[in-house]
Amino acid sequence: MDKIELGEFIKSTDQDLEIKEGIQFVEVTVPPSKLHSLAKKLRETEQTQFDFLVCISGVDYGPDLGTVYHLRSTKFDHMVVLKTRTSDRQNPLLDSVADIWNTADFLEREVYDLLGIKFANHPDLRRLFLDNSWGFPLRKDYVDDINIVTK
Amino acid sequence: MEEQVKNITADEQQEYVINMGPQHPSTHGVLRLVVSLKGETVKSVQPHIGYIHRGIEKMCESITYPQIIHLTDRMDYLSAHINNEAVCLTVEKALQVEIPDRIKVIRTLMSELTRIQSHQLWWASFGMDLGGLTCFFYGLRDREKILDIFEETCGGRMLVSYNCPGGVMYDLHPNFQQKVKDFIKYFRKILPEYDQLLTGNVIFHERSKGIGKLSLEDAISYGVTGPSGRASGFSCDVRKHEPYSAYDKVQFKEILFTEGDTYFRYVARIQEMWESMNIIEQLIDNIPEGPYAVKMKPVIKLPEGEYYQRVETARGELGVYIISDGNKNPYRVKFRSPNFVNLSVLNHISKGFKIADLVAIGGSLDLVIPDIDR
Amino acid sequence: MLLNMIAANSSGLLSAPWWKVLYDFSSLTKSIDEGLYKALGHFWTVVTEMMIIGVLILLFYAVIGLFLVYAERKVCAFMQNRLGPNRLGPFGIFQTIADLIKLLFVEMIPIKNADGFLFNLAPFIVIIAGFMALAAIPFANGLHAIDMNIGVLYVIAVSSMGVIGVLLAGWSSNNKYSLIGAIRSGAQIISYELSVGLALITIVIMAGSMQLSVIVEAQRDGWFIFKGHIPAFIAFVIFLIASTAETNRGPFDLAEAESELTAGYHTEYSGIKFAFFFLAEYMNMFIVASIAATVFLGGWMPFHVGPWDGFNHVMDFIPPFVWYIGKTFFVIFIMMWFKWTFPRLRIDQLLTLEWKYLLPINLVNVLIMAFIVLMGWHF
Amino acid sequence: MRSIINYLKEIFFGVKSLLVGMKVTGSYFFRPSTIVTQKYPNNRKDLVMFDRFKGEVIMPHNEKNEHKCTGCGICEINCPNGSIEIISKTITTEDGKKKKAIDKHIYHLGMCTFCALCVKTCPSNALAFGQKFEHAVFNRALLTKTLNKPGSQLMKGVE
Repeated sequence: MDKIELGEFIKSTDQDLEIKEGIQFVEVTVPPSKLHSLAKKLRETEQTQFDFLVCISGVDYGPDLGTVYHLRSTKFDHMVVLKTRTSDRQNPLLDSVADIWNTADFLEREVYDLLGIKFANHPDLRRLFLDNSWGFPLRKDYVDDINIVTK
Repeated sequence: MEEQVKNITADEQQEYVINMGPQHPSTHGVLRLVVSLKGETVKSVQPHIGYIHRGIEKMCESITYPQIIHLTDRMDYLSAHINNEAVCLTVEKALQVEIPDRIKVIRTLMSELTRIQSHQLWWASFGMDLGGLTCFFYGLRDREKILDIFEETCGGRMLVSYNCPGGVMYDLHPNFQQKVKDFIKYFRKILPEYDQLLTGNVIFHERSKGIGKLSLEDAISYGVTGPSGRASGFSCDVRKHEPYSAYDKVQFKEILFTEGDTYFRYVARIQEMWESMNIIEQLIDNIPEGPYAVKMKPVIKLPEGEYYQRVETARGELGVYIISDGNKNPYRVKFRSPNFVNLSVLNHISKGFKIADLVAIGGSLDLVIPDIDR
Repeated sequence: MLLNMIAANSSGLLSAPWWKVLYDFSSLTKSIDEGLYKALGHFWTVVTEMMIIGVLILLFYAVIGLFLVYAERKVCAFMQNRLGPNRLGPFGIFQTIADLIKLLFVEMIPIKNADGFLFNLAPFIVIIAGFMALAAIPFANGLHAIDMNIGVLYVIAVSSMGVIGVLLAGWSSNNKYSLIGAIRSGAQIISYELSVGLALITIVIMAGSMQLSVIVEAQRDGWFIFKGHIPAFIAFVIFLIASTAETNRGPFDLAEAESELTAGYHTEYSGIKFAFFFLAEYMNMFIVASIAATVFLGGWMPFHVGPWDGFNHVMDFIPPFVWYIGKTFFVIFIMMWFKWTFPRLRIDQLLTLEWKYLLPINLVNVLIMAFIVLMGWHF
Repeated sequence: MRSIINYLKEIFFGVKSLLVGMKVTGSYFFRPSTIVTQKYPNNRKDLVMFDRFKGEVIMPHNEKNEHKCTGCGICEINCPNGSIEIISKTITTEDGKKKKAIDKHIYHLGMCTFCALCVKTCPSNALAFGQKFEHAVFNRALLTKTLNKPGSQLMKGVE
């Protein structure tokens, strides 16, 4: 399926989704509550079969925190980008997709470590690179006077 | 505290927990594996990483695009050139710069040389993991010849920093073509020796066949790419699926196996060296004339948007995801590093094998720790 | 007393030509023995002789150990396209002496919660096992500390004592890697002991004696490896493999297994105690190589071909000690070649190799050899 | 019977593969001419680095002790690690104009990652890469270098 077809197909499954044709991929913005069900649907539907989760990137959008999922189908060679964001900076909570793709286990731990986004139903959510006492360095409001030197 | 002690089951009490690393000869860096053993059989492996986490993604947010390139060298230092190329391709894609053929061919040649030298070092250290110390020296001896070629053209041996947005830093050195040809001639003669020393060896067969089997479903689900994934039959070669640089102009075959054990991960890499040499031979005589770099603006600003570029490093699929807000610094850079994802499968495939097999499996996944930590 | 015993064994050579007398150490040892006897009496003679032999063996041990470390480094370097040690002295020959001096001055790190007594005892057990085995080896005609009539048995028994030291070292270090290494080593040495013994028995059947000097003497008209047809050759190969395993070397260095267990049982040792383990490894290699040379390749006996008298005469001109050292180093070189070529086995494969391959072949081999000897088919 | 033949076959091919491996190492052992070791400190004299080798950043001076650095500070901006600091001063030229010139071009070798951006972007080609690669010192302060030589001046004709 090419970009337009894919966008229309995803649109047809759920009218509420915000779908944008990006420069490279179809970008689907989902509310956090629908993330897990949409991901499962994309993985299991015959026409899409997104069986390869390429990467999860956590992004600090300023007021919001969000994650970006790059999905790829090894059968059809098409890609889709899922985006979700939450405005709760104190206790951001998203649904884990680790039960759909095993690789999400580590990728979500990385996002949790660097941005502090918690994932519900994650099998083993621990810090990965940093200490428990460390802040969340990829947030834009992260301050570290000792380790970050700015000219 | 007392309750915790009570909760430990009889099975857990018999577990013998050892720390492999951060300083351990077979982890090739500062990877720490907490291994639970029962006798010598591995029960579970928990990787603990972050010993050289430098925050490259955070650093990228405060520097300009040309400056990012020298940081990518230091992620996967064995495929430094391919990492550079990934960032450059992303920037060029965002700016919609048309890249002349000469640059594409130079980049492809350099990438393939990088791939060969990375696999040589992997072969060397994999042999050493299995106890064959001689492999280590043969691998390094041959790698030195490629590093000399790099040094002559790029000025650096390992961390080349040869790419820049819009092309490469310097033109090819006049000796480059001849030296590469000499190397290919030499290495075509030497590579069968690798097979004689290790591939055909009965001890090596015993140590690697059937060890750490990874099925195709698991390979896709865990996102294991590169030669490790292709040994399981996961067709994930970005050079084939989404050709960049000059890969659409050359003929090569994607090495695919179905068994997915340590032996076939090994064979996949050896075969890739042959394929890389084929690619180089197709290109080395037809380097087109032209400029070695496109003139770029002094300050590169990416238009607002999101850009994703995938390239095939020696270890798998590297993804560069740049979110730009129109400034000279990126808003967010994310590197999808192949090693980080490949590491996640270690626990799954090494369960039930011996501790010596864990070393072999870890070696066959070809982990580079700075790329895991970033 | 001791020396006298040796002299008695080789007294049949008195009518031999001059070079044989010259190369025969028995007359020398006999005269020393008699001189001491006259001067000191029985008790003090034995004490003095024991001390002389002890000092000689100690010196020999140190020299051979140092030389073997150097040789190993050079051999592996050449196999790996390197130069090896090349700075200290011509071709770097003083490198190992410098290393030894460094090891002597290295701080000995005390290990917390280690069993101090056993921890300190272990390297000595390993070293003493090597010393004791050295006593029974015939270096040349008459150069023999003690010539027991059960020499082969004694050597097998004593050389396997080193494993106690290894086990103690692994246990007392209070280190998980060391313990795994020690347990591996125990399993390995106990299994391979069997193959070493059976391979030697194959030759004992042929020689009809367990006394090492008699075994050497029996190879006067040809070495056993040639005299014994194929079974002797198979026994030699098995002995090589098994003894490599027994010395924890080469593809069988699971007890140390650098890439798996950092340094195995001697992970926690430093300084001179580490040097003891290090030297003991090379000494054990020397001992098994010299047993292989003595039993299969004729020990100090020159290369003789039955009826060719002229050829045999020429061979006799080369001193027996040179023959012995040459053969030993040939075997050592093969063992080094193994080590620097092959990847390491896994512990279960190691035991499979012993119990599924070496042991059955060995038993059949002993049977064939007995049959050949009974039929008188050997040369 | 077949199992015995297989057993013997296994042994035969196993031993054969081991001998093939030993042939490789053995052949190198008896060919010392293939040795690749360089006796490094002894061959310093004839050890020539490639001309593009990135040893350290230098500022070439001509025989009149003149350099090309105008003190524009582009290298300082482009350096990703802050390993270049430029201290400029104001001088009066012969025709009475006040002009900005370089006082000290400070280069921290210990922080340099040899990305070549300073050399590449310098508008007057004042910087280059030196071939020296033996940078070990006992004091970290020695790694901070002043690239312009004392008393040096801007080369004529370079703006």
